[in-house]
Amino acid sequence: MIITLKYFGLIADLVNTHEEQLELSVDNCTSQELCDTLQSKYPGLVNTNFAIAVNQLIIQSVTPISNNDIIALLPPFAGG
Amino acid sequence: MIITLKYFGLIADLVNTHEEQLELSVDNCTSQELCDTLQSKYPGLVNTNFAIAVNQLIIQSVTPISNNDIIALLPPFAGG
Amino acid sequence: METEKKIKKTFVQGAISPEFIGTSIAKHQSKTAIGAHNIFLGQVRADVIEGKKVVAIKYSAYEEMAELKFYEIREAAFAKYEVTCLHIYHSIGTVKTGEICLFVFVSAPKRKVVYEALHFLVEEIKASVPIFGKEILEDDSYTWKTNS
Amino acid sequence: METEKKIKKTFVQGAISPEFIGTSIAKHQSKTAIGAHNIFLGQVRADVIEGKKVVAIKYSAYEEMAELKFYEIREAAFAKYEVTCLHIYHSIGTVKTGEICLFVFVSAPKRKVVYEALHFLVEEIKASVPIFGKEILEDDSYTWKTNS
Repeated sequence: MIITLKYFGLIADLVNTHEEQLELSVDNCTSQELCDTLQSKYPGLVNTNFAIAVNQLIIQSVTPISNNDIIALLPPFAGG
Repeated sequence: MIITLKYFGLIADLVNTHEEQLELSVDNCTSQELCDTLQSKYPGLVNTNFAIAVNQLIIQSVTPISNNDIIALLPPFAGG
Repeated sequence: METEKKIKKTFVQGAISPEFIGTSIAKHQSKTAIGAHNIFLGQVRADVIEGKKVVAIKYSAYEEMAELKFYEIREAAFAKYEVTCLHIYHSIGTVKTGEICLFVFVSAPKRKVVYEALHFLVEEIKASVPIFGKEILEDDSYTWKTNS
Repeated sequence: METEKKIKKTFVQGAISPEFIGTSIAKHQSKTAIGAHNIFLGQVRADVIEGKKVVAIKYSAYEEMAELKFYEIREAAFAKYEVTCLHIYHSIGTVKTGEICLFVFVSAPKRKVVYEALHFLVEEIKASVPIFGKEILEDDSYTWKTNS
């Protein structure tokens, strides 16, 4: 499957990009598995606090990820 | 003694003036006695709700009135 | 922290214009310790009273006592809340429906205190300042407004 | 009661000017059912971080998600509170210290509800809209701001 990853703020600094496509050799996975994959790829994410949005909805627990999903890694908000 | 009376809003309508001097044949009196005097003079005040300020302070209970005091009859406030 | 406590006249003749409010906001841009502003505006409503529409309110006041009260309320707010500055303007004279008659402006480094201070100020102004409002109706008759 | 629920863009490029706020207030003078307005303004503070002064915040956002969140927050406020209208504007891009980055504007016939609705809106915006702030320091280094 192919998913789109979006990175913002501090997270974009850590991974050094704002967006990328990721091709995974599985048909689906969980948000937890995706996180593990990303933390292997970007060690800077390991001790960093971020929320995950799947298709613009923030997930509160482990969530299935499917082909074409858009996953955003969101550092703490600073609006206002 | 001589006192100054100030009337505002609805009260000024009822007594048909904004200010007057009142000469009383006593050297001092209470706010209650003054109210009785004013209600005799202006029957419209009898069933009307107002606060009394003596020298710009609203009185909460019966208060002595002396020569040269400024007494204001204040209908309900409508600021804002 | 910079504070502003000088006694200022609160009453302004007639309506408070949106431009005046904009200018007042602009004046705070040099105060860079401020992080939050909270503004309350009172606007004259076209209420219908016994079938007749309100077209304006003519405000009068026991002015000396009202300015004293405004001063006391301002001082009480500065004592109670850590605000950088606060401003109160109230109309005297005629304000038409849709126009602004009260402008209360509170500023502080952080937002929590501005909500509380603004609420305090507006409620105190309504409850304790001797201001009177003659609601002018469309047929030129009038009634006396009272705060609820 | 007249309500305004159309989806509007919330983000504005750069600082929100005091003139824009004044104009926004002026537009409400034709809405004569309104008796009370409450406005919150966020202003960029010149905080000192590790000895260096903040000179600006550069705001970025997950814009599609943020506009959706703003829409949801607006709808929630209309459902919860009897307000006549409400408006939210937030800066994107660079806002210098002393300039305004957030403008929330609530109007209703009576005042009680405007305090509550404004407080709800501001807290929701701070907590749930994916906006990020890069605090630019005087030596051109930066830190990432987080809401408290």
